[in-house]
Amino acid sequence: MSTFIKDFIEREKMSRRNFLFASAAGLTSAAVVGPWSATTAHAGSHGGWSMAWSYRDRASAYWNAIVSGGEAYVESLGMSASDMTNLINEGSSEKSLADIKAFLAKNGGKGAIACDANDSPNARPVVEAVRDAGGYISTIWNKTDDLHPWDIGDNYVAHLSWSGEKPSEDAARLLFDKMGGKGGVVHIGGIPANIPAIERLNGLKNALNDYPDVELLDVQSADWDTTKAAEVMSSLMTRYGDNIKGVHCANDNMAYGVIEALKAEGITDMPITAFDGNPEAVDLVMKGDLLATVFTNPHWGGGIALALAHQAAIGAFKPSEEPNAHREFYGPSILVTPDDAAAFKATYLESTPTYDWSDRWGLSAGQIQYK
Amino acid sequence: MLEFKNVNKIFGPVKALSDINFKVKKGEIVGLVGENGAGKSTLMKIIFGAYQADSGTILIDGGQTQFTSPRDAMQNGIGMVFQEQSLIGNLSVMENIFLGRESEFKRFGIINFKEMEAAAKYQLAKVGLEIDPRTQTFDLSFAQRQLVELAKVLTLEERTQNDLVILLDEPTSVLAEDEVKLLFKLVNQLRDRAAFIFVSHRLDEVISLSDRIYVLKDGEVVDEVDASIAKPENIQSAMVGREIDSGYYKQDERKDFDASSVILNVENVSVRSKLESINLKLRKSEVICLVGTEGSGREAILRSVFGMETPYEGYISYFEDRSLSIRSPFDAVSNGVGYMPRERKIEGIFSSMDVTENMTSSQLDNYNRFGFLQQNAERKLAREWVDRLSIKTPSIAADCGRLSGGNQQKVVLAKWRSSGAKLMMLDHPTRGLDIGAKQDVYGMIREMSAAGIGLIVVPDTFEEAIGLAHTIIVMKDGKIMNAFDTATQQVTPFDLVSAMT
Amino acid sequence: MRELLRSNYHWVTLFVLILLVGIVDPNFWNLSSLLILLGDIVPLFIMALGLTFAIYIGGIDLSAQSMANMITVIASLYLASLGLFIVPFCIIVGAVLGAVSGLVTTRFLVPSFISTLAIGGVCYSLAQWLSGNRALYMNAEKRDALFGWMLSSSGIVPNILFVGAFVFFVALIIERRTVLGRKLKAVGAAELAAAASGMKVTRVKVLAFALSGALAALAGVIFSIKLSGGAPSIANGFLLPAIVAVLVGGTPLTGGVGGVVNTLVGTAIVAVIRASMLYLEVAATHQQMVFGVILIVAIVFTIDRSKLTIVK
Amino acid sequence: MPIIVLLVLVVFFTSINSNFFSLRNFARIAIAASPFLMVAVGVTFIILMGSIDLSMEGAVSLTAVTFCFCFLFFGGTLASGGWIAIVAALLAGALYGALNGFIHAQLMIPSFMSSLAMGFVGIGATVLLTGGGIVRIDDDVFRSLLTYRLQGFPLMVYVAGFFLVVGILIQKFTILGRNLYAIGGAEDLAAASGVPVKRTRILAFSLAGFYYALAGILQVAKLGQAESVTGANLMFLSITAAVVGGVALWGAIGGVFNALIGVLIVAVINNGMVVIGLPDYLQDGVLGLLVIVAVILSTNRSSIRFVK
Repeated sequence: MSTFIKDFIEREKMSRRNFLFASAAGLTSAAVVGPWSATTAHAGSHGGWSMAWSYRDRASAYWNAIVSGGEAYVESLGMSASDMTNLINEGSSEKSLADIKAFLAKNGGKGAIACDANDSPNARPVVEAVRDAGGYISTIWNKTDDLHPWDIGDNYVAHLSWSGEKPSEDAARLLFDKMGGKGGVVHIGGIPANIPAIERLNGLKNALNDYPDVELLDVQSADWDTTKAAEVMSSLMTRYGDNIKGVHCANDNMAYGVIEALKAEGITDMPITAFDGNPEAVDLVMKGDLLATVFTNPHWGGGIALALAHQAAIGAFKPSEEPNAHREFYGPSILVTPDDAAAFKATYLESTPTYDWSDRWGLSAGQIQYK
Repeated sequence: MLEFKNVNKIFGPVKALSDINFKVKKGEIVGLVGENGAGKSTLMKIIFGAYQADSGTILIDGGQTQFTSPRDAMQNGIGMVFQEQSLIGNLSVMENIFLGRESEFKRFGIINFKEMEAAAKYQLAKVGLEIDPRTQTFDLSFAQRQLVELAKVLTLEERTQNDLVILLDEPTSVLAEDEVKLLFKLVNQLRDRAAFIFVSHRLDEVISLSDRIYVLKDGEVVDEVDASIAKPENIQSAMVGREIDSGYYKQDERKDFDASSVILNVENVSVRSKLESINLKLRKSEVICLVGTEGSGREAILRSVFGMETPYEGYISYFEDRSLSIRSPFDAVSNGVGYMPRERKIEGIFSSMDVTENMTSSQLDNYNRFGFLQQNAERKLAREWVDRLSIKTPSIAADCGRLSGGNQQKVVLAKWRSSGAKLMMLDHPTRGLDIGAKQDVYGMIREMSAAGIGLIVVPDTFEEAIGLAHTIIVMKDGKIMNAFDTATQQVTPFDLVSAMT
Repeated sequence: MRELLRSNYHWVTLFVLILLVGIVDPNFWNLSSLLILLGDIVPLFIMALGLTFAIYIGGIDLSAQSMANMITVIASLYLASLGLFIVPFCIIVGAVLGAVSGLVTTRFLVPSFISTLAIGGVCYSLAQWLSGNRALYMNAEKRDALFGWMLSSSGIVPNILFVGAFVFFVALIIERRTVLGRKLKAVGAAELAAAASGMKVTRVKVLAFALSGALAALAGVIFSIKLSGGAPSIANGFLLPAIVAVLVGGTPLTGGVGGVVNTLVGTAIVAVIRASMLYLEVAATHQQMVFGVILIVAIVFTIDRSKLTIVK
Repeated sequence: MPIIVLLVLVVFFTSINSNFFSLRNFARIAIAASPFLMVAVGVTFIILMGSIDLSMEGAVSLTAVTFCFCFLFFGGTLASGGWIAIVAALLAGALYGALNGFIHAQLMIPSFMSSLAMGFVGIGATVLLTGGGIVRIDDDVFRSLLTYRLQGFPLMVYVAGFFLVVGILIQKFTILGRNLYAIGGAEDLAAASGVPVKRTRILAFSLAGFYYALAGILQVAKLGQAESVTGANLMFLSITAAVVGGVALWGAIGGVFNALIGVLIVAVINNGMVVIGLPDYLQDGVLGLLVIVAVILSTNRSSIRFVK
C-alpha cells in the first residue's frame, strides 16, 4: 500500500476522528503483517473460547461498526482486536454456514460466535451446527419466525434485532410533516425479501394511514445499492416529475444515490429519510441534505451480540434461566433529525462510548413481537 | 545468396535434420521435395526463422546469420507463401498486405489509409492483380488470395537491401490447373526480382518449374538433381527409397461397376448460387471423380448429397428407394452415406479424442445399449481396423490429433467403412499426404469399390482422377460441362482442362 | 512420467494446498473436520458438476445461480404438498429451463454467455413472484421426516457427502459410459466434425444445457433442504465459486477437455482456499485479495497449456 | 440493425408514457449510461480479440477509490491540485490492466480465468484501501461534471462522448486497433505475419483498464463517493451491452460504436421499465427476454456456422 495513502488515513483519523475510519485504518495498517503471521489465538484470557463475528462484507460502514463493537468487547477482555475472527460470507449463505462450521472444527467446538445469517432461512442450519458442535451463538437480524433460541437450547444464546417498523414509521411521519402533510412520496427499498426491507416498508405504510393526503406513488427496490438507487430515482423523476414531494429510503447507502440523482436535476430541497445512521448520513443530516436517518447503534449491537455468546460460553450466565425477553429482543434505535444531529454525532460518532458489556440488556427495546 | 552448411536440428531424441547442405543462387528456382516427415517443414521453418538451427552455419550473401524470428528473417529478405493461406478474412486486402508493418504509414500514431492503399496498388501490380485494395479478403477467390499472398511477400523488396528468397509451400495444392499455370508464369517473370524455393508434393510441377531439386529423406539431403534431366520415377524412388511401380493408381485392382444397380440418382438439382440443374447417376462399385476449379460446385454436390445443402429444385434419390429422403447429415449417415470432408483437421477427425472414439463417432447407435456404450465392442472394432488398414498408432487409445496426416485419413476411412457405408464421398482424400500414404488411400478406394460401395471423389490432381475414376465429371460455375467414361476412352489432362475452359 | 504429472496438475495443486495449510495449523489435517468441510460444499459441487457439462461443450451457464434461487423457493413452497416428489419435480423444472437456454443458443445463435444470463434473469423474476418477495421456510416435520437423514451423519461422515458422491458417480457415468457423454465430448472437441459424422449437434448441446440446469436445480433443492427454507436471493454467491471450481479443476473453456473428475478436485481446491482464510488467520480486509492471488497461482499450476496452441 | 432495435424500444416506451421522450429523461439516461459506456468500450477492445475480460468490477472500484484518496490527499479540490488524482487514477487503471494482460498473455492463462481472478484481487485491494468505508468527494468544481449542464446534458456526458470518439479513432486508425481485428480474425496468421501478439494483448488490456478508470472517475462524479462496491453489477451488464450492440463474442466483428448502441439499449430498457411502471420483481426477467430478442435481431446469422 503506497505510503501517502497510509498517512492520508492517519490525517483522516486526526481530522474527522471518525471511529469507523480509525478502526478501519487500524485494521489496514495492522494487516500489513497480518495474513501470514499465524498466531493461534492465545487461550486462557478468554476461558479457552475463541470468538468470531460472521457477517456480510467489509464494504459498508454498517458492518464496520458492527465489527468495531465486537472488537471493543474482545479488547475489554484484555485481548487484541485481531483475536476476533472475521467470517465474511460475501452475501453467500452457503459460505456463511461453511465458514462457521470450519471455525468450530478448527477450535474443537469451543467457539463463541455472533452472526448475521445473511438470509433468514440460513439461521436454522447455522444455530443447529453450532449446537451440535457444542459452541455458543447469538444471531442478529435474519432468522425465520419459527426459530427461537429457547427451542434450540443454551447454545443458541439470543437473537437480537431492530424493529425496522416503528422507527421507519417515525421517520415517515417526520417526512410527511415536512411535506406539509400532502403530496406524493416514493419508497426506495432494499432487497425485497430481506426482513429489514419488509419492515421498513411496513413502517412507511403504517404512517400513511394517518396522512390521507399523502400518496405512495411507487415502491422500487434498489437492492441496498447506491448506484442502482440513483438510476431508479432519476427514472422515477421521469415518471412522476414534480409530483414527488418526498423520498423514503430503506437505508443510508441508497439515500446517498437518491440525493445525487436529485442534485443532478438541480433539486436540493427534497425531503429524504434514510435508515442506519452511518456517519456520512449523519453529516448529511447536519448539512440538511437528508431529513433524518435512524441510528441503530450497530457498535453496541455488534459488541453485545458477541458478549452474550461468550459470557454464556464461559458460564457467566445460563441462557435457559433468562426470560424470553432476554433471548429475543430489539436493539435501540434513535431517530437522528437536524435538531439533534450535532449532539448525536458528538456522543456516538466523534467519541466511541465505552459500554459495560456485563450490562447485557441495558439498551434492549423489549421482546421481539411477531405478526 | 542463401546457403546452409551442415545444419542440424534436434527435437528431444529425434534428429529432424542432419548435416543439411543447401544452396539457393540468385534468380534461381529451387525445388524441395520429400515425403511427409522427411524434414521439409523443419528446414523451411529454419529458413523462415520460426526455428533456430542447433548447429551448422547459415550464410546470406556469404555473411553468416541466424534468424531469431520470422520478423527477423523478413528483414533479411526471406519471405514465405504459406500452404494454408495466411490472409485474414475480416481484414481488407491492403491491411493484409501490410499486416504487422502498419507503422510505415503512421502519422502521429494514426494510420494513413490513403498512403496504404496506394502502396498496396503498387504491390498488387507486381503480381498483375487488379482489385480494389480495400476489398475484404474473404470476398476473393482462392487463386486471387494466393496472388495477394505473393504480393504481400514481395513487399520485402522495398524493405531490405538483400535480394529476396521466397518460399512457396505447396502453393498449388488448392489451385486448379489453369491457375497453377498462371502462378508458374508469374514466378518465372519474377525470377529477376527474387529466388524461389518451391515445395510441393506434385513432382511433375516441381520438375517443370524448378532449375534444381533437392530431395530430402529422413532429415538428410539424399539427392540433388538438375531438373532438366530429372525423372519423376527417379525422384520418387529417391524420396521413398523404393521404385514406384507403374501401377501407381493400382489400375490392376480396378473393378468394373455394375451398371444395373443405381445407388444415387441426382435429378436436375439446383442449389442457389452454387449448383444449376445437376444430373448424375452413381452405380454400385462405381468411382466418379469431380474435377473443376474452386467453387465450380464439386463440394456443393457432395454437401447436397450428404444433406448439408438443401436444393431449391430437383430430387436426389438414394439406393433406388423413392421413399427415402435425406435432409440432414444424421439422415445421411443413418442410411449408409459417408462423407470425408476436405478440412481434415476441422471436419474430419476429432483431435484430443482417441482412435477408438474417432472410429465409432459415426455409428454410436450400434454401440448403444439403453444409452450406455459397449466399449469393449468399440475397442474390438478399433483394433480390427487398425490392423486391417495397418494404421500406424501407438495404441487405439492414442490421441488422434497426434497421428500423421495419412493415418488420420485412414482412421476417417475406417470410420465409414466399419459403419457399413454404401455410398462414400471423398473430398481431396490425398490432400497433403506423401506418396506412401497416397497409395494406401488409392488402395482403400479400390477396395471399397470392389466391396460394392459407390464413391464420389474430388481428387487432388487430374492424374488422380484419370487413374482412379470410372467416370470423370468436369464442372464449371455449378454446371456439369462434360463427362468422360475412362473405360471406353483414353482421357488425358488436356481433355479435362479444355473441358473446363 | 511427465505426461502423467501434466494430466494430474489439479491433484498436485490440491494436495500442495492441503499440505501448506496443514503445516501452518495442523488442526486442518483433522479428518473429521476435513469431511465436514467437504460436506458443506456439496450443493456448490453439484452446481459445478452441472456447469461442467455446459463448459465441456465450450459454452457457459450463467443461469445456474438464479436457477438454484428459484428452486429453493419452489422447494419450500411445495415440499408439503409434493413430499419426496419435490426432488424430481424441481429437477425437471431445471432441465426444462436449461433446455430453453440451449435452444436459444443453438437455434437463434445467441451465445450461451448471453442466453443463460437472460434466462437467469427470468428465473430470478419467477422466484420473486412465486415467493411474494419473502423468505420462506419449509414445513419442518415434513423436511425432517423426508430429508432429516441427509443432515445427520454416519460416524464422522456427514450423510450429505453420500448424496454428493452419488450425484458425482452418476455424472461420471454419463460422461464416461454413455452415448450422450461421448457425443458431448465429440461436440466439445470438434463441433463441425461431429456434424459431419451425422450427430444431431443441436440436440446434444441442448441436452448439455438441460443437464446443467437439472443439476443446478438439484443443488437448489439440497441447499433449501439444508436451510429448511428458500428465498429469491439465498443462493447468491454460488455462481462465481462454481465457475472457478470448474476452471481450477482444469476444464478449460475451449471444450472437449477435462470433465467431472476435474470439477471434483476443483471444488475441493475452492473449499480449501476458503478454509485457509480461516486457518491462516487472514485479516478480514485481506481475504478477498488473498483469495484472488491464490486463485491465480492455483490456475497457473493447474491448467495444462500443452494442448492450448492459442490462448484466448 | 441494433439501431433499429433501439429506436423501436424508444417508440415503445414513449407510446406508453410520453414523459419518456423528453430531453430531461434522455439526460437522465445519459447520466446513467456514461460510466457504464466507458466500461463497455473498454471490454469491447478485449472482445474484439476473441478474449474476454471479467475484471472490470474490481478495476472500476479500485480506480474510483484511488481517485478519491488522491483527490483528498491533494487538498480535496480540483483547484488545489486534485487534478493530479485524475492522472493517478487513469495511470492506476492502465497499470492494473497491464498486469491483467500480462498474467493472461505471458503466463498463458485463458483471459476468462485470469481476468476473473484479477477482479477478485481488484475488489480485495479496494477493501484493503478503504477498510470498507466510503470516501466522499464534495468539491463543487469537480461535481460540476454532474451539476453543470450544456444543452441540457451534464458535462460528464460530454466527457464520456469525447472518450467514445477517442475509442473509435483508436479502433479504426491505430496499429493497436487494427491488430485487435487481426488477432480476433486469426491469431496464428497474425503472428506469422509478424504481429506482436503478446504485446498487443497486454496493450489492449491496459487500454481497457484505462477506460475502466474513466468509468471509475465518472462514477465518482455521478455519486460523489467511492467504495469497494462502486463497480458492482458492471461485469455482466457491460458484456451483455456489447453483445446486444452487435459485438461478437468470438471476436473481430463489431466495434466501439456497437458498444455505444448496446449500452443505450440496455440503459433505455432499465429506465423505461421504471418509467412505464413495471413492477420491480418483473424487471430482471423482462430485461433478460428483451436482451435475447435484441441479440437475435442484431446478429448476422449467415456469417456464422455455430456459436458456443
